[in-house]
Amino acid sequence: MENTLPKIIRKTSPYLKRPKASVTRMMRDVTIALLPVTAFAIYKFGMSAVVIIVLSILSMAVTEYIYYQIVDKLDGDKFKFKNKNFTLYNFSVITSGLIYSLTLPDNTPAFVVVIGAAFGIFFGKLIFGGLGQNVFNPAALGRVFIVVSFGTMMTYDVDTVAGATALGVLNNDVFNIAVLENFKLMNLFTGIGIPGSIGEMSAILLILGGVYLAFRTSFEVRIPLVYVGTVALLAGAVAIYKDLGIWYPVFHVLSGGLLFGAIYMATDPITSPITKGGRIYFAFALGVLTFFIRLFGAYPEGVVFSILIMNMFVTSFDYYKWTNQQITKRQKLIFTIVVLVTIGITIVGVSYVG
Amino acid sequence: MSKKENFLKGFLKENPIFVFLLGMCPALAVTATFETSLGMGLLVVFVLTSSNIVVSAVKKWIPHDVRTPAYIVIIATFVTVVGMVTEAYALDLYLALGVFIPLIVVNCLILGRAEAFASKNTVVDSAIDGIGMGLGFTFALVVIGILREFLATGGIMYGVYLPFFVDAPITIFSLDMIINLFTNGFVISDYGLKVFSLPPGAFIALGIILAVFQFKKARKDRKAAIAKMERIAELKRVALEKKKQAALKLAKAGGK
Amino acid sequence: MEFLVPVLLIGGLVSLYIGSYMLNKRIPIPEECKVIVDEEKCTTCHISTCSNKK
Amino acid sequence: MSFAIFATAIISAMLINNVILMQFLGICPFLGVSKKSSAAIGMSAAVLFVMVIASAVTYTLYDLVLYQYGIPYISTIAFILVIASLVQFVEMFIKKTSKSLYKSLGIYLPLITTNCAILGVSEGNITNIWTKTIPYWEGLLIAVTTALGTGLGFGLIIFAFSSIREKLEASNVPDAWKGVPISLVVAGIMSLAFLGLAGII
Repeated sequence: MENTLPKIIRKTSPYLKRPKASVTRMMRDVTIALLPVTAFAIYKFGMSAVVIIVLSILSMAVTEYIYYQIVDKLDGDKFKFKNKNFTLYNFSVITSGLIYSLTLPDNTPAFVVVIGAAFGIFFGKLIFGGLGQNVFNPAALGRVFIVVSFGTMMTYDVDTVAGATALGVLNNDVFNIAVLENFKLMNLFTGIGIPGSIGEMSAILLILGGVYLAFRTSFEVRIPLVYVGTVALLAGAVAIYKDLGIWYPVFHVLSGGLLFGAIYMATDPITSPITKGGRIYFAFALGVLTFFIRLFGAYPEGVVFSILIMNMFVTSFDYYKWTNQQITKRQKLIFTIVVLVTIGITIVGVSYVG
Repeated sequence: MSKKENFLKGFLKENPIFVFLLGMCPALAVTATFETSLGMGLLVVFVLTSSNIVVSAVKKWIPHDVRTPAYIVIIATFVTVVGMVTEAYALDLYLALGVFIPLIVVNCLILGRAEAFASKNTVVDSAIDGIGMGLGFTFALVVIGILREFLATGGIMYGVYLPFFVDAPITIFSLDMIINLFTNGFVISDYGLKVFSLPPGAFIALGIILAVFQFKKARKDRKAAIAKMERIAELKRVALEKKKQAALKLAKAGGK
Repeated sequence: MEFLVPVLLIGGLVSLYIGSYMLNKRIPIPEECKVIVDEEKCTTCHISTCSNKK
Repeated sequence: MSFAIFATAIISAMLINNVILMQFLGICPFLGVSKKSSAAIGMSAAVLFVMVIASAVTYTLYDLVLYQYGIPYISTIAFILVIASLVQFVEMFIKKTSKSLYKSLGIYLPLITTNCAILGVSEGNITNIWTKTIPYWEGLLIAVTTALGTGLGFGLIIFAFSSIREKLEASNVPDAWKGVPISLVVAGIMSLAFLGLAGII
């Protein structure tokens, strides 16, 4: 029983379908696409952003390097400075580190950054067998780990508006329309004058990077589009039901880490489904979970949590009995019904909450 | 098997949790602190020992066909007794363990020992087996509990749930004591990994411990495999040499 | 005679369990399913009488 | 009594207080029967079925018999006996009636007597629901709904986990972590992710 590997794995797993060379290209593209965001973060937060970014990348890379050196040593190999398994060479670890660091608030203490990075790369990637084999997104895992462990220590810059992020304010009072007056949509769009995680603020730069990735085809456009679209749809339904005006869904889309998560984290080729249909359902579920956590949950932001939750169902989406590149009429019908039911549940939930 | 071996086997060689993976539910659920782990372990020692004694004493009268139902009834009786005693003498522990006290009934360890050992051995041996296995279980729980409590708070407390021997809760060990030799007013528990007191930490902590066990076993197997390979290679070499020499001799003989 | 209630109740439940256990044992497993029973074993608990372990 | 109570009970039992990830019940089948997806589905169907019936029966037994006669202290013995005989009856019934049903679900029934999820949910219903002074029928309905949610949550997680595990079998996990340790870490990460849902209800 131990030796009979299910055949289907070889057919469905993304890492076997994509040639290794394209991983390097893809990872390099993601890093390039993140450069403007990084530059903006450094421009806005100065040294603290630099420290966080450098520390994250360094601690991820060092953890991985030490791990592989130890593994080689235990295997009885001689010490070589250049380790063959080390993924610095194909940008993978830099991408993970950069994405992780950009989701952090600017006042995160250094030791928290290091612990989260080391935990994320070790438990998210190394023990699963390294690049291409991980089930969970290492950046999301590291981020969630420190949110749960050190949630109180990760504060946002206090000089800006009231010291809380837009979603933080919204978490206390879900349907507070006045919040929009404090957080001008223009500011949310450009990222100037609002608090937040260092890389998640400027919507326009994030979208720019996404467009670049889409043109380089290193990227699955459906996931971010469906993800953001779902959140906008549900927020729109709530806005109509509670009469909150047209800007409420736009506000939900622009604030918090939604764009960042949708464009750079959810699209990770290793931890997202491979079929067309699977990707759409995956992104839809992500949107629903994010919106529900934002609206009803205890945490103000749900992007990383929902990415981590959906990562565990990726292999189920790829389950051979229902994987299919074609989307049949029946699937379309079921999907439509599910969307309508979700909107219904949202409205019912909202009517009970407020 | 001598009595001493019988007693000691449960600690490492046949440890119920680390080796046999029995009773994982309590090993994850009640090990948030050192004390709850110890309390749960002691309850299991009691139930396991008494059920082992009773099972081995009445094994003659239990028909072979209905032994599982009979064992379950015996175990459930002792679990009820233990639950009531805990509620009377250590209410905090009773509340902290909650549903996991009645769940001792369905702990695979106890039924497994009753079937595998007590139903075949004498009363004394079964009692020793019960105590040994129970203490092995306790040992495993305490190891997990200490690891989790230490990672979550940086210290080990005693006296919150178990009111015996102490009047008020005391700190058995804490990193504060060491750190405060150098600085003042440092509270390590502010910097603890709170995840380890929550459900995810239970899974991860037990996973780490089991990985250590498996790592050691894998090393041992590997070494044995390498030694075997070397021995085979050596034998092959010797055989080959012999063949060569024989061939050489033959050639020499042929040459002449 | 209050103590009779729990005694009778437990006695009744025990006999119910043993009765159902014996009845269940007497009914054979359908022929085609025997192979699957052997294949789909549970690997964790080490109880020897578990009918999924033969 | 309204719709909201049942919706809350089912979502809370299924996702927020997930039986495996948050309450640690049913870890044995979670680790033992999750190597193949088909086994995971059969097991969770069997658990769901028995769990719903068992919580209805035990709740009724507790409310109408044990409490009325002042003997709630024997609940542990009574519950385990009821569950065990229930499992036997269900298995017997399935054996007699349907071969296909026995193939897909019956072979997991013998594992269920010692499955702590069933007894755990029955005991939990008493401490969580029965203690709220509500009428018998309402309590019974909430207990059954909770059991339904718990069973569905069990199935959801065990299925997702089994497909992850099929993938892990094919990837080169280091020797030290292969098998149970990596499974526990995956479960831990799942549980970490599910913490994000806290407070939705």
